[in-house]
Amino acid sequence: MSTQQQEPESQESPQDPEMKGAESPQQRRLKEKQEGMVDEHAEDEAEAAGETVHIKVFRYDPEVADKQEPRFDDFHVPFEKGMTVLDAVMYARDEFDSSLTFRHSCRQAVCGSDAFFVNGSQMLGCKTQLSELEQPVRIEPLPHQEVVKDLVVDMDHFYDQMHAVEPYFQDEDTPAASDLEEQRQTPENREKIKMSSRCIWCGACMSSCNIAAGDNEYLGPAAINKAYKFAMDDRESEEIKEHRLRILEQEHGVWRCQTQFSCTEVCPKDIPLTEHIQELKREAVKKNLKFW
Amino acid sequence: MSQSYNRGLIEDFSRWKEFSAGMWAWIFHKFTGWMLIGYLFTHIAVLSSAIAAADGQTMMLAGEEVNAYTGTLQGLESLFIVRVLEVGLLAVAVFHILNGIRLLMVDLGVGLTAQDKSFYASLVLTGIITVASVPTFMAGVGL
Amino acid sequence: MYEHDVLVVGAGGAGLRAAIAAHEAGADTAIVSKLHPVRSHTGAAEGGINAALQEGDDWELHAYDTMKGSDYLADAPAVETLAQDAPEDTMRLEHWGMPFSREEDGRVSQRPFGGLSYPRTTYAGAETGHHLLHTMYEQVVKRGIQVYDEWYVMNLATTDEADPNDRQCEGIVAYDVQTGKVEGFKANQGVILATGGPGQAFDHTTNAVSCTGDGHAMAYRAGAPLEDMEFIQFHPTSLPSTGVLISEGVRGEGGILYNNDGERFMFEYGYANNSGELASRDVVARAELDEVAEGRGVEDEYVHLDMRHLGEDRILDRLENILHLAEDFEGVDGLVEPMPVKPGQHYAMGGIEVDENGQTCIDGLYAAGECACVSVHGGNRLGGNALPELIVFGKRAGAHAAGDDLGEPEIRTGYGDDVEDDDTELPVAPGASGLDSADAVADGGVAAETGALEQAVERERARVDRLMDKDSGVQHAEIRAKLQNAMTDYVNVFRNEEGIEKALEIIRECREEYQDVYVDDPSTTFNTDLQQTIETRNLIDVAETIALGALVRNEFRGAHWRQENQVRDDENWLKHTLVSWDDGEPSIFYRPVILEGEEKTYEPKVRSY
Amino acid sequence: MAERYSSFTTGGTAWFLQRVTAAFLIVVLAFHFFLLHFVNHASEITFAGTQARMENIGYFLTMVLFLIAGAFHGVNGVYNALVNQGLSGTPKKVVLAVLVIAAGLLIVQGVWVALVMRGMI
Repeated sequence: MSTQQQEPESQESPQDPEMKGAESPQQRRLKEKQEGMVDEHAEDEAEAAGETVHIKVFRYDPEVADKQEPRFDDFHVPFEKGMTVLDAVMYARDEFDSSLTFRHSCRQAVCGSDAFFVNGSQMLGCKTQLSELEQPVRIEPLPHQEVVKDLVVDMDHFYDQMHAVEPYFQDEDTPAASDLEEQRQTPENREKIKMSSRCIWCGACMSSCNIAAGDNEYLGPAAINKAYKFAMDDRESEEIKEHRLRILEQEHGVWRCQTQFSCTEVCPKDIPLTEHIQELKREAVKKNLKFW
Repeated sequence: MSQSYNRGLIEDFSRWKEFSAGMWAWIFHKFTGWMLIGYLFTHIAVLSSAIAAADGQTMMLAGEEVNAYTGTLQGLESLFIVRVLEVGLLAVAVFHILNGIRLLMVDLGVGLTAQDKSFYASLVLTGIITVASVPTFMAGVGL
Repeated sequence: MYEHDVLVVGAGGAGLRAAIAAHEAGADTAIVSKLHPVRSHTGAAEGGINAALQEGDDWELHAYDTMKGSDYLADAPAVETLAQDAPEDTMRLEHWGMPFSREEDGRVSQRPFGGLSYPRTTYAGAETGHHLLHTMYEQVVKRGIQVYDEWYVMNLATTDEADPNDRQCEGIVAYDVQTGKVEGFKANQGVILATGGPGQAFDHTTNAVSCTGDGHAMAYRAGAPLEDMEFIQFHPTSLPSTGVLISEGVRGEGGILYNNDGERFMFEYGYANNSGELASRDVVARAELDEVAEGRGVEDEYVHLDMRHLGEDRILDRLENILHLAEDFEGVDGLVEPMPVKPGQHYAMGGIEVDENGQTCIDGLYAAGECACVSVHGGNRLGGNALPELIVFGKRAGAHAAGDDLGEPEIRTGYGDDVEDDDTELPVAPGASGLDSADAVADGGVAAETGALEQAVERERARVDRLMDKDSGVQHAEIRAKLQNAMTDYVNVFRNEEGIEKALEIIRECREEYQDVYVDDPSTTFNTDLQQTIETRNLIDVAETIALGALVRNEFRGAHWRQENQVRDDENWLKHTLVSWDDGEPSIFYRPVILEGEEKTYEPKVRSY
Repeated sequence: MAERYSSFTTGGTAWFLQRVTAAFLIVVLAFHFFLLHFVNHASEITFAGTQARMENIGYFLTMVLFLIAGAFHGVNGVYNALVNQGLSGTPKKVVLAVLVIAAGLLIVQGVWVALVMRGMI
């Protein structure tokens, strides 16, 4: 792939008052608060600090002539304390190139939209501090998924795998109102599924998995973890648990996991994915041994 | 979707610098596994000289007439390169065993949080055992 | 052209619940959302779901608490419906597998929450919204309901009778973000808007980047009035740089707020001598801003929230999540230093005017969730009341749209004989700029009587073409930032006439600048530049209604504070503010609050805790 | 989704056997190495010595089991490695067949050699 370098873009903070609206939200907010009292204070400070972060962002667009051949663009973004990778790409988009494309929404690590490949590792842009990264910060779309444009990858396969494990309670759809007595669940059982239920479907694990990269049919860590959540939930019956294990013990199910731990390492929600997969392997073996 | 860009599998291997412990362990385990199964086939092939030996076939080794089996094995063993390969085989097997023990622990859900440390431990132990075995393996080979 | 019986726009809590209900009522249902469902902002909700589940608790107490919390601006029939339906709907979530936190005996846990007379907030850790969203998405997958994800709904296809009450919604026009094609979606029975909050109208918000009030703006332009838009809840503890929410739990556990001089200002300056940091959200938010205005803010922007004295063990045990948030989003270690916090826009109590069945005054157009105003929150939403609203009214809207009989609503919608007109003098004429309702880029009106959908599709295609063809002018980011700043500067926690008028003038400027907006990215593949440009237009419309409501309501009620009249004025203001688009010339009118419940009338009392 | 169910295999059994053989191989391989490099040096191995060891029925059976376990463990490992790389369809079936035949031949040859060593053939 080509890594054609572009001239670094201007990193000057806009001084023109009309451009005020286009500064980074953070910088702008700081500045606003100075207004009326010490108007120049913030600007002085920002300039005195004078730090910028150098980011290299993967660019690709199948339709735009000079982006058809993938390349990296360089941006120099003014640094603020607490700035994240997502803040930096948002700044680059709002200030330098509005065609810079990436998914993002909640900015607080629950929507799972902005998993990127940053300096060689899968992470959420919104919860990764720039100060912890080596510069220049290389930001790429998730590996092992096709790139739609810039940092946007095709998530369809990931969703297909998530859906493949029948990720829902199998009980009656809608019990009558009178039957809505709550199902009991011990706090211990709830604790057991707690970590698995934190998945935000960001796809970082699947992207980091060597096996999922090679074997397209492998369910992948996220989907298996989703199945774990249901299989371990005592509210579902034994028969349903067996049904779930049958889905998981196919050739491209849990057995494909080679315990490389890369999923566990990149998971932004700290879900012990490998541990869950291993536990399901043992459950499946135990179930099969029963018939011997 | 109109079009998209598939970066292919090649990126997987061009990123080796970014691999973590578990990934290296997997690669080494697979690599050593391939070598061991390869060796197993060779080993049986060499031992098959026993069939010839039982038939009474003989060969010349260091000016003496010996049976085919003894001759083949001792002949090979007298080669320096075979001894070196044997040390390599030992290293490969020891790593495969130690990492295999590590993987069995992982399968049993034991010490998952120390999986990277146990990989490094396997590497170090393999090194120590291999070095310690060199004198035994090299004993009596004609240089 | 796609065709379904019921179309749900938005796939957060309300949208998913509506889709499930419509599907169960037998309608061919589809969800159209600009995000994949699990990305919706419902997932960020932390607190819980209020529902009177236990012996000793009663839906009537829940209704009473909610009316009181709303500062008597909620409609009793809506509030009573919420309180009555919440237990059953919460239990249904439990049956769908939602991982609620549990008691030792295996029952669902409930905890006390601000403004509640009984511990009735069910929760799932500090991630209730996440679990609610995922549990309902699972049910959508189970039922095989069609989801068009990453389709951005641009406009509604509505007939254009003179009176909005006679209009009919025929469908929607959506833009496939991945391919850039604009397509019509015909809805045989109804369109349900569940597009969430308008938080991005403000510069500093806890809301997601996608909370751009698209549903508000589309319904508004189609003729459905927006109700009580001036009531915006500001959360006192959000991180200054990102707006990420720091849960009330920190103060609940004993966290202390300090100003730059190290003073515990809630007591030091008498903002709340009894409850201190635990006073209600609006009180604390106002106190923080007062401190900053008095020059006692840290870096003249924020105050400090300190929890170090709680000790590492307790923090790790109960507030571990907060440590991660402060570290990840602000680079601050809450164990060794205080965390910076300031008020941030959090929730919009108002929204599209609907009745208890979720229906707007336009036939076939429904709204549910934060984008709708039934109204159950009135002047101030109680913590833990947003999630039950999603499931209760999401379900009702879905069922009603699919043809279920839910009975005659008591709440009236649209302009009618029960409303009172407003005669406030406005500083600038609000509404469409360069009035030409056929002008696709400017302000789209509604379509002709027949073939509304086809016409709407053509109009939106022309709008996209025009935005894409233009290659110089203003970019949306500039306009959006200007708008957000104006709202945060002048329509924030503290409001006065002069400021709001200033805001209206700036909004007017934004509208005019928007005439010159262009999209720089020429691609039809995943063109977020184009999408955000269209969203910005919606934000302008929504911001304007917020400012208009804030301008006319000259009293202090719930979250709305006015310098000129700092008391609750029940004499004149026990009424909802409604703003309707009227083909580009907004008009403001009022409808009385319904305080009469099924069996009792909720008499306004002083709101004190 | 449905097509997934049709591809049920004994993945679990193979996985389990891979672990069982692994545990067995660890012990026997260590013994084998020790015996033939430290107790008896490889360079001093003679046909007579081998025959003598093979006379012991326990040793003989252990070695046969060792061979079978090793062949299974190795061939199954190779097959898994290929499936992990995305081997599927007809090539997968062919590879599986080839590997099974190879392993079969290896075991047959090995057992034959062992029987010869034991002097039974």
